[in-house]
Amino acid sequence: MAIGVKVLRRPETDVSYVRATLKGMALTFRHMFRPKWTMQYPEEKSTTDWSLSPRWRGTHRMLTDQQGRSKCVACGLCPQICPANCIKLVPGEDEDGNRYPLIYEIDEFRCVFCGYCQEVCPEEAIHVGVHYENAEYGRDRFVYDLERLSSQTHPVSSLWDPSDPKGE
Amino acid sequence: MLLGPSLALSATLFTIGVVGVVIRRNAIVLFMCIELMLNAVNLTFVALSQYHGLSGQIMVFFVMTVAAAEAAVGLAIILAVFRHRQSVDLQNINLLRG
Amino acid sequence: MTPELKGFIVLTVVKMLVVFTITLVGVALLTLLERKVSAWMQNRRGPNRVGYAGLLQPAADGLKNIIKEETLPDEANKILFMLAPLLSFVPALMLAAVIPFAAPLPVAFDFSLPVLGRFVHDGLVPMVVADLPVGFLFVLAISSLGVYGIALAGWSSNSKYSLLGGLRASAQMVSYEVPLGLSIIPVILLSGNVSFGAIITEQQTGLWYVLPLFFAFFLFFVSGFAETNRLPFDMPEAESELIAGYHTEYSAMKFSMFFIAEYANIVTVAAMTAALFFGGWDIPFTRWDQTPGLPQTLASGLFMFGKTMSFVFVVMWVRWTLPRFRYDQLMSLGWKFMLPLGLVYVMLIGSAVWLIENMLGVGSPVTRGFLLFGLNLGLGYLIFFIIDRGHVVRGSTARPEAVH
Amino acid sequence: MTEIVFYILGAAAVISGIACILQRNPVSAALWLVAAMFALAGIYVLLNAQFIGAIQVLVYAGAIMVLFLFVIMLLNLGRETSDIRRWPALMAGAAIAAGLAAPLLALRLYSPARLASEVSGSPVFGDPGAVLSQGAAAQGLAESQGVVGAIAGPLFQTYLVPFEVTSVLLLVAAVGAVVLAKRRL
Repeated sequence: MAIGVKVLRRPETDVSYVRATLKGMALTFRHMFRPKWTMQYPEEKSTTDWSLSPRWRGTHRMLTDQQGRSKCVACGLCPQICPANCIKLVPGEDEDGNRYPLIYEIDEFRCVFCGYCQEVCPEEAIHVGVHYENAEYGRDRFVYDLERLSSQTHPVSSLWDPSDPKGE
Repeated sequence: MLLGPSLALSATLFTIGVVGVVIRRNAIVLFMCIELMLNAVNLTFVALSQYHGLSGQIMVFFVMTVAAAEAAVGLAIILAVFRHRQSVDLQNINLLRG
Repeated sequence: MTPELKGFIVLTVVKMLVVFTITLVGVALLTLLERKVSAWMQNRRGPNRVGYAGLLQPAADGLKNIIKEETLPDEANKILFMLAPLLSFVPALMLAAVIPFAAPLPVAFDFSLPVLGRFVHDGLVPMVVADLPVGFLFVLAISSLGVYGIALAGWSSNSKYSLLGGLRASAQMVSYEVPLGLSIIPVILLSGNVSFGAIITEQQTGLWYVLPLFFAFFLFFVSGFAETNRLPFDMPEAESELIAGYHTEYSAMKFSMFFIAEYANIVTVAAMTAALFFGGWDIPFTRWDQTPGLPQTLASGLFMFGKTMSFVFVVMWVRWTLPRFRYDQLMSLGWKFMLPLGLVYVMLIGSAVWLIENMLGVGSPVTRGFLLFGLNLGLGYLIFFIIDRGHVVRGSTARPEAVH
Repeated sequence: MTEIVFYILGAAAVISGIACILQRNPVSAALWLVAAMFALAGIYVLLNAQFIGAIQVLVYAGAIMVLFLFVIMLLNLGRETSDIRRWPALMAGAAIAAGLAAPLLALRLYSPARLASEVSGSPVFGDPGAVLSQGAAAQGLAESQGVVGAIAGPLFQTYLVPFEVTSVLLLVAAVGAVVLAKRRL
């Protein structure tokens, strides 16, 4: 889509500087009494005007099935597609021949939050989350292991708008 | 009131100014030494104006005006010379030599 | 030392303590006020976490600045680099000493201390630290020294941004001192005296000078912006072009010294505007404040504070409204508009005062004030409706001549 | 009291003056000169010339020296080798200093009484107030009209023509400076 740029010729000689200044000052003065937009973050996290988009991509979450086991089948697609190479997956196999992850770790510092892992996952196990409060006291706490990923409870991203999946 | 000491101080400052003009080569510092001499003269005027009426102070007023004019023109000359020579050192400024 | 002299010294010391404490605490609170005002004008709330409504924010900032690391550039001229913040800080505080801040207070005491001896004072105490006979000539002289701090900071840092900031600052402040001085001359013409006390007394009996001398006020206030390096004239800092101009290389307490100096200068300019053009500590529409007494002193001090603070607010309001001038616009505004306006205004007021006194024979300062106010209305129409169009500040599309 | 302050300021002026001519760096020299001018302004105040003191700070320290500083910064001088001349000039300087200072310093013996006797031509040291009445008159004027008013009277009446000539001089200087400093007109 071409961007139309509207070029405005500024008037040069017939414009009054002082009155324009006074108008501007009146405008800023009126703004002093407008309602404030500031969200007082730790106390109020979202308002009706402001909430996270359902397509927001935050820290990951691993979904679990009814028995509380993770849905992951250790297929290896997510470490394969990950552009930041932040997923560490060691697959294991139980006596029935079902694959499951022995180790599943995501280094959230390396992650670029592209959401490819969620998109590529055949079991819809790994998801990026709608979540932004990630503060920790140490760097090592940012390597999320399987247990941590499974115990996250925040909503997961829809990645795209379901009513418009091709983004048109 | 303090006539003698003022005149002596004025003499000292004037001498310092003259010595500065003799021993420095930097044109800007030379101008500053001239300002110092003018200041010394001003001090004489002020000291004597206590006994001879306010004319002395008015003379100081004129001296300051002349000093301001002199500084403006002198510095403009220095700027012009600097553009030619890339230096304000009097050794390198011999444009006027025949 | 006589007991009277000792009494005078005691009073002066008390006044100094009061003035400088108020100034420094006020400056600290002004940094908070500036952030609050900017926030309000941008529909935000501003700092409100430290203390009640953010009142302790300046203390937190100060503490942070004290414990931060002092950086010292390798190639800097060390002595001048250290000296420069002081040189900008001291004149700003010195100015606070000569502005009267309240009605004179009658004080009488007579007491003795063990070692120091007897202290006596009886009579009116002018509420100003130093009641100088040369009045605001002192203010002009000291305010012209503020440029040293900035210019030296720029030069001694040995950084190109600092040097450019310092150069701009010295050119700008020297240029705007001329309209500043010219704007004060009409005030001297009307009051016939240069001391602040006389000027305020004159305004109490007549009109506030803002009416008869509106354009002097205008010139003074605009030049005051330029002298304090505030937006729209903050060319020396110009963070979008020069990083931070003259204080690029400064950190920690030395940096905040520049800030304190800037805010102290704002307070001084605001207080001087109030004193010269808005009657100082005069309480309008009453003669009650002209009889000395403690309540009068307190009330008039409160009024002076209110007037000063409203001008401080205007300074901040302008800062968060107007964009920065381009450098050639700044210089042409100073030399091609404000300087001629100041000269013409001095001549106009001088001839008008002479005409009013000698031809019309009007002696009352109120009538004279209203006559001059009429003159200002005419001049205002000429300036704001005719000359203003494209001549005061060159439009943004008009390019400056190519710099050779 | 006044004397003590005078001698402190005088010493400050002399030290600053010497430092000014010996500093290698032009910026330091300019700053020392500013210090000297400040000391002189203080001395003017002590000598009952408050107006001149204020003007001294305003014009010299506030305008002229800023101009100097501005030019030094503009040319970016100050980080170069010493420009103090070699020994022949130093010797000449010392000789001039000695030759000039000796007669001039004799002025320190001046007192109001001696000045009065020289002005009146009588060999007896009389009462200076009787001969030099103008000084006392000026003091009275300063008290009745204010420090500035006392100077304004003679400046705009007796010295009106020199005053106007000075304004023309300033105009000429301004035009000359612009012509010299501008590369192309």
